[in-house]
Amino acid sequence: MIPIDNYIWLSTVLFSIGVLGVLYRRNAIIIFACIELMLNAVNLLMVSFSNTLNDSRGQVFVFFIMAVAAAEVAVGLAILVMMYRKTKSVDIDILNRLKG
Amino acid sequence: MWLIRFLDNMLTVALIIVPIAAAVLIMALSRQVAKNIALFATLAELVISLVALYQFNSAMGTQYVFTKSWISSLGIAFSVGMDGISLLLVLLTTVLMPGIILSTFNDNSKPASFYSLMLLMQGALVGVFVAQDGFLFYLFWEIALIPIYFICLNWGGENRGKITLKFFIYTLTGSLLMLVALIFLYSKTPGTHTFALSALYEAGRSLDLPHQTFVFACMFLAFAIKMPVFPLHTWQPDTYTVAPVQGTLLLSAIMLKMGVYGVIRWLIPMVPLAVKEWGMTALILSVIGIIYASCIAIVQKDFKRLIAYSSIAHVGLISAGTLTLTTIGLQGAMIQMISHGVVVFGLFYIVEIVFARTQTREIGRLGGIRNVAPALSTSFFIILLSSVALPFTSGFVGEFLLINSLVQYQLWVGGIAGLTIILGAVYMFRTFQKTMSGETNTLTSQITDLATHEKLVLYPIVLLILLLGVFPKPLLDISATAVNNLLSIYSDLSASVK
Amino acid sequence: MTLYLFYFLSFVAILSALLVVFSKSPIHSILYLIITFFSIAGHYVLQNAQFLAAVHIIVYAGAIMVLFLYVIMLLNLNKETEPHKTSLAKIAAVICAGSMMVVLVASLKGASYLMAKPGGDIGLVKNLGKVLFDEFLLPFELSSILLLAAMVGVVMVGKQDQRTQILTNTPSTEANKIE
Amino acid sequence: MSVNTMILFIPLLPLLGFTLIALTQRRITRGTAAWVGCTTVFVSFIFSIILFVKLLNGAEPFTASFFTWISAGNFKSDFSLLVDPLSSLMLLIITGVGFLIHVYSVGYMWEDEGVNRFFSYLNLFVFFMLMLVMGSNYLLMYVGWEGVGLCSYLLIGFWFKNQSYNDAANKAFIMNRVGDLGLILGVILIFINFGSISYAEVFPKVTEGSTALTLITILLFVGAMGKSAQIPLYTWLPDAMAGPTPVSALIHAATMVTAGVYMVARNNILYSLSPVSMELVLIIGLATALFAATIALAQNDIKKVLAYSTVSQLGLMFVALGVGAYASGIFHMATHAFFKALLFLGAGSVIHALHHEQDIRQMGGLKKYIPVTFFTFLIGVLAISGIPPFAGFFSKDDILAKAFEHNQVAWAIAALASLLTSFYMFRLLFLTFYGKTRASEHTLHHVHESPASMTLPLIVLAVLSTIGGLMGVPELFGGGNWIAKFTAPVFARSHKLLPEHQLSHSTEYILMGLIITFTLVVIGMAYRRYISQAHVPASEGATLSPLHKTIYHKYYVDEIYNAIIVKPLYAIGKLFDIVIEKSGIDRLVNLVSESLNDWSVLSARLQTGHVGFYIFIMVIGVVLVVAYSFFR
Amino acid sequence: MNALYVICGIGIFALLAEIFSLKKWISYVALLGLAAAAALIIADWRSISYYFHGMMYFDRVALAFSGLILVVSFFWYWMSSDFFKGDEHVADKSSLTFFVVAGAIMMVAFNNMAILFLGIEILSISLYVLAGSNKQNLFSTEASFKYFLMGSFATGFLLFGIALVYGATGSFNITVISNNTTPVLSSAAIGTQGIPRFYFIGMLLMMVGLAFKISAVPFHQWAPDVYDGAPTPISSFMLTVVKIAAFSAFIKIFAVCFYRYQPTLQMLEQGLMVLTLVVANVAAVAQTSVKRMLAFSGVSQVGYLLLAFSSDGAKSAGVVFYYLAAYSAATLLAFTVIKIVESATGDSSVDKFRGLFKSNPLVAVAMAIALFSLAGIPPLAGFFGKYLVFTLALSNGFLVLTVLAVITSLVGVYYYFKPLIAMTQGEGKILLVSVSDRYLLLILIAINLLMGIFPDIVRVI
Repeated sequence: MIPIDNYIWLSTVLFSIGVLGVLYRRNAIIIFACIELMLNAVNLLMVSFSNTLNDSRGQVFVFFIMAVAAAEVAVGLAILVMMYRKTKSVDIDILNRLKG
Repeated sequence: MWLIRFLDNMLTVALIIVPIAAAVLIMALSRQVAKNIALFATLAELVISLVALYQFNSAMGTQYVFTKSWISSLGIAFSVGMDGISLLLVLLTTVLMPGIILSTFNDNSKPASFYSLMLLMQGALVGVFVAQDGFLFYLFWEIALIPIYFICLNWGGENRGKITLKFFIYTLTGSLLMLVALIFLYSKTPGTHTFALSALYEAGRSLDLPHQTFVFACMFLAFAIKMPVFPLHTWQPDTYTVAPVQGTLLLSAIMLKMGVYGVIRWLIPMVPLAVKEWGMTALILSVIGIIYASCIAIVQKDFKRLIAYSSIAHVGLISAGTLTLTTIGLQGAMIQMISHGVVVFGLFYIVEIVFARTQTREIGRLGGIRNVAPALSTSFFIILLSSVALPFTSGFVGEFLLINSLVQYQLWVGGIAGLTIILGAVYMFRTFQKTMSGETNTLTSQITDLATHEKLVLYPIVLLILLLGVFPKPLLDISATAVNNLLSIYSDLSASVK
Repeated sequence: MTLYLFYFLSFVAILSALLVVFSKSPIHSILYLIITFFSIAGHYVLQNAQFLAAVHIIVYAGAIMVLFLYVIMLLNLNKETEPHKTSLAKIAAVICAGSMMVVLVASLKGASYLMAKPGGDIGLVKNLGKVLFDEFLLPFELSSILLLAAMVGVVMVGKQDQRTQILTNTPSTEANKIE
Repeated sequence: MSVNTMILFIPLLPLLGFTLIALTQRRITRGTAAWVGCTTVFVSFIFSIILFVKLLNGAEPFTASFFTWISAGNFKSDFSLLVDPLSSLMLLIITGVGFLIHVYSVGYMWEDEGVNRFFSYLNLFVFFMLMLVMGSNYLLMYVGWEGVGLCSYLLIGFWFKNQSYNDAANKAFIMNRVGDLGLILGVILIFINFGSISYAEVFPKVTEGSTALTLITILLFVGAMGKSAQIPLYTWLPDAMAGPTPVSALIHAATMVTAGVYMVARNNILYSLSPVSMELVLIIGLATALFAATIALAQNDIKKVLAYSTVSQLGLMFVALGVGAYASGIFHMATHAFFKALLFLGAGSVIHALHHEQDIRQMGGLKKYIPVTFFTFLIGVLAISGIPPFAGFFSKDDILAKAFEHNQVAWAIAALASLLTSFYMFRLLFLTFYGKTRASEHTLHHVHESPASMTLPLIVLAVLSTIGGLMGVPELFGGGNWIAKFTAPVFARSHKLLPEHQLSHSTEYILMGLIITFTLVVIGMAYRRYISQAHVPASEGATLSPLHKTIYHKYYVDEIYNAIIVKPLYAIGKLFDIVIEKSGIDRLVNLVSESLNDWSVLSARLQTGHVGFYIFIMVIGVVLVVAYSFFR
Repeated sequence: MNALYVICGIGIFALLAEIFSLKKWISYVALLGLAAAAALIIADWRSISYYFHGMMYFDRVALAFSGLILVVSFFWYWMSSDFFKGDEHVADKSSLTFFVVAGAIMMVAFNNMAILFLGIEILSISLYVLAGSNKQNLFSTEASFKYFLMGSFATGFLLFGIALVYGATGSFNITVISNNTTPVLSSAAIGTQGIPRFYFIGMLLMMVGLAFKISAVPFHQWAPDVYDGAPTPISSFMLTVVKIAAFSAFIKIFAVCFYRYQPTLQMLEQGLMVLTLVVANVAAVAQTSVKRMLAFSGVSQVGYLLLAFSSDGAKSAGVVFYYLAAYSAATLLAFTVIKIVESATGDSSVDKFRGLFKSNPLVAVAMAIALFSLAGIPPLAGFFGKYLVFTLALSNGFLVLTVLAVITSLVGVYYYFKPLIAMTQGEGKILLVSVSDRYLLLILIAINLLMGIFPDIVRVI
């Protein structure tokens, strides 16, 4: 049996890597991908808690997260495409007209 | 009989409602009738207040009480009533308001909203003076700020946006701190929290010194800004100068009395320990203000600014006298408030009359008006005499009592405050000389003497000044009981210390 | 044995996750992400969540990642010339994310008291279905609203309006201006 | 008519006169105004006489209360009037001399367009002066005190088109106000220490060692300094000559300026109990008497000479008060009222005749043109110089004798001052009426004697100046010193307190002889200089000896005051206005809003628009929030 | 609960309307539906109950907040009829709007983390799209993009928190969560008393996620940009409805679910509050666009709400409710005016308000009342909101914080008055105000006044 601590750490590390990616990159698509990575870290955590607690609700929750992730990605990519149409770029730092 | 008693109790409410109702009415009507309705409303208000005066029993405390629970969940009631102090200030308001409205009668440019705001202002001012509930007091205090702000903002002079904003924020700073203090007291009221005046008194008195000091600091700041007391006065000359004349009249003649009234009603009886502890500081600030403002007035070149500074000096004296916590000081403050209201009203109005005819307020450019407008200059002179506290004018009674109380407090404080007698004469007489005496010049030779509506405003003022100077006693009697009631806490306090 | 497997999968997951962040080409990033997903699916299996593992593969690797790739292809972004942050920003990013990780890890210790309860069939479709369609019926229904909203949104955003030709005229100059 | 009504009407009538004239001044003729003005004062005069006679017949002082004026807490001030011997005397002087001057003004001011206004002011002045002396408490006295100051202001600046007249008026008012402040503080201290401000209640309470008595009396005396033009507050009085001459006669010679004397006399008991103040009064009086007399020596304006002479004589009165000879002070005040009014009116007549020429260098030899004026003026000069048997001789001699009793040095200084007085008065007389005339042909052509309305008062006053001394003929000459006896009730307590010397008759004779001799010598000197040698004062701009120059410029006191008080006041005002107000407090207040704007720009800059940056901040926030779990 | 059905139903109706070409009817049905939903809430007032195995719980607080959301939505929909009118996406926009409202109600009435999460996501995803719905405008796109990017990033934290809490308590049901964890966590008690530390971390991460939603500093930076860039009606929607939902969710999580830890979290909340008050108010001063200024002001209001909440936890619900109601009323009024000005002049910079008092008195008065209310000047609604907050804070002894809030509200006056001053100066051109807008203005003015003069009518909880 794998101790739950291991999974907590693993998902924390994965989550942090996701955050790192969001901070590190300028490419909006990769940033989305990193956010997906963060969500997956959460999923992993949820599943491992679910397993440890022997409670299937955690896994059910993961379904919802997946649904949401899918919806989010769809909308997000649509927005991204819309933005790309206008700026011909997916660089997040290009859009900084709203400021001050 | 029953009806009369009911109406009696409703008097105070009527005093608040009538102008507000008229204000709403005016908004709905055309601009032509607006000023007439406004005048009518203020006159009606005057009649009501005179009825109140007539039926007032000066031996009793608060009368014409009307209390109705308003926001029960917060312990807020619509509770109003008048004791002598309130009545005097209400009278001041109701007497001066028709004059203010009248002063616009040659001017057809003011829309209905102007009169509406004026009347709202009157309602709020009366409300401040009659409120018997802490929250209600605060509410009216703030509401009074809004119309005057708009009056100044809409019809003011050059650079009005910035100056009025400064004025607004300045006063709001004070009043918000006051709100904090009031809420603080509210949270200390015994039992179910309430804003009732007596409960707040009780709560305030039961606090220990540090907490009382906090309350004192917050509230005094609010009142000091309103009055204004040195060094919180810098909004005032600018605002007075930039405001339209009616705004200046409202501000100087009535509104700054709110500050003094606040000190008398909401500070002195509320936190006696702190007043004893810190009153000295506040008093000395006020006295500094007297000298300071007088000195500045001496070198002012702008007629209106000069009067504004003189007003600071006078109010400094009032505030200092109030803080001596003596009957004489408080009585002096009361009568001086009335007198100052009337006098400063007259002075500012004369400034406006001169300004309207010459388009300048620069003292150096005027002169010789006595030659062409004797009624104007004579009125000015008599009002000026009251301003410099010549006996048998209203200014003397108050100033004498105030200086008296200050001398009782500390001889040297009284002496310094007394310098106002000299300095006041210096700048006022200099002003009279520069503007009224001498030969006429191109600017002033065309001045016409007072028009009818101006006479209707100024002559009663002059009459009032003389009347109050010779027969001040009825007025002093009105507030005597109330003042003694307020100060009784201090005699109790010193008794308990012994 | 499972522990070793765990370590292996973890290693793969972390490595490929790092590669997602650091690889130059977007395509590579996405592909590394798919590897990460697979290794996570492996973890699911280790955790007795077999059905979820399958769904995970289908949804993430099968749908979402394809969508990503599709967009990359569509926008023709498969270049390695994408602008990078200044190295200062990068260092700051690493420090920031690193400190977050440290703080989180440091504060998350102490979970080991959670003793695994006997069982192990919770990951089966049957058990999941019972929970999902009983206790979680409302969220399940509401997630349809979510998907509906997403659908409407995507259609609305994605649709090229007739009128949209365009106040902010030629996009390329616009982009230059923004630069 | 009851006594109370009469008492009320004495001040009320002039007030009514004022109100009547002031309200209708544009509509009534000058004749009506003059008539109203004179009548009201005259009726008051009649009433005053009636009351005086009653008092003379041994009636108790009358007190008439009308209503409570001010009451606040334990402070109470009634509107109540008092007629006792002291005020009764004052009433006679005020209404009597006042009436004469009213009559005189009819002639003097007839041509002036503001004559109605003039009469209204005069009536108002009489009202306030009456309030001053009749008030039965300090506050009413203060009312009159301030009121006469106001009227003085109005009348000095009567010709308001001339700004230098207005300056003089302002100066008079403000300088008076300095004194008034002292007075009011004194009054307040009296209230604080004795619990009342009514004479009747205060005086009995005053005892040896009453607290703050010295302070009170000094403060009161400060008031007197202002009103009675004593050093250091005397400089307004010469300037006050800007007003029409009747005003100078009434206000600045006969009545108002003696208010200080009246006040000190009224409060004699307070002063008697505080030796320090007495000394102060004496010293100030002496200094003023001598100082003003020296200045008068070199003045060339006929009214200025008289003004300084007034200051000097007032100093002499204070000398009397300072040595405790209150009755003598009052006596001199009365005689002074007669002869100084006479002199001023005479001067007015001269000025009138010469079409408002006031410079004695432009006069001379006028006695043949205006004989009545000359003759009455001569009487005035003789009276003021203390030539027996004119009024001034008795009163002045009384004071000198009392001063000698007290302190020989004081006597010497006072005597010197009075000798100087003789000199400059005769100088004035000689330069004006004797010798060759220096006026222009044109002026001379029009010179004429004044109308009867002017000469009549002159004659009456001349008579009074001649015989006025009889009311105080000392025992020495077999007189009963009636005035001292009449006022004795007022000063009774003081007399008991003060050490009673009695000069031997021989000493008194010697002193008297000495003074008379010296006076004659001085007159001789004046005669030699101005008649025999026909010396004429140097014209404007001529070089003068340093001493002469200093005196001519009045010791530069005005300039000194200007430099140490007026200019600094304005400088302080400017300092406050510019440095503290605008660049201090207001700047600070504005700085709050300005710095708010700066901060705002700064924090708005944090809103960079870069979403990467936002996330960055967010992550930092997360780190901090999570780190909080370690420190909670 | 019925209200939720109605709202979802209308959302779907709007979609179907496009297919069956009933577009004209959408707005009427929408207004009717919102009114009906509000009525249903009132009808449910006395029946407090759980729904669907404790997934939703409509207690008084939830009912009141849902009612508020519906009423505000009603007026909002009225106000933004122009936004929907004549647009080819009218059906999409309407349905998305209703999905937002549905999500908001879920956030208000949830009793399970799943509902909370789904509610947030339904709301957010719809808003991402709505924020970008003005496709011609690059600002709108930028707003949408920023909102989406940061929103989904924040969701990650929220979920991480939920996962940790789940791990510690074994449940998503907040009733269970709040009951399960008997011992109060102390700093030393890591794991030893049955409560692992990561439970606390979970709470903190949830707070991060929700702080993002309510836009508390330092998680606020999306807010001004998004409010500014999004189409004006959507901005006002986000400032009112979304804020109400987010804050009531915040209250529910931290005052109901984690109520035992409120004292330990208090400091943190106060830290957020201080930052929010200072940063947002100060930053607002420099704004020249009224819309953006109100965006910052919207952020700053969160500070006052946090002050109330951190002072007294669950008991603050009544105050928060009043505050949000007052704030929404004022904001709607202000945005109605902004919309009118914007449609006439193109943008909402302060200059565009010049001379409004002369040219359009009604509009100007409305704006003045809105600004006064926002600034907290009596007797308007906003004043009572602040008043109640201060009272609550003071009665719990937070003197210094109250004074700070007072000072920042003064800063508020400073910037709120800029448009006010502009309105009184110069000459403005006469704007066209439609009849419906006119009535809306009058009604909103009345509401602002009434709420101020008789605050008791709104103080239902």
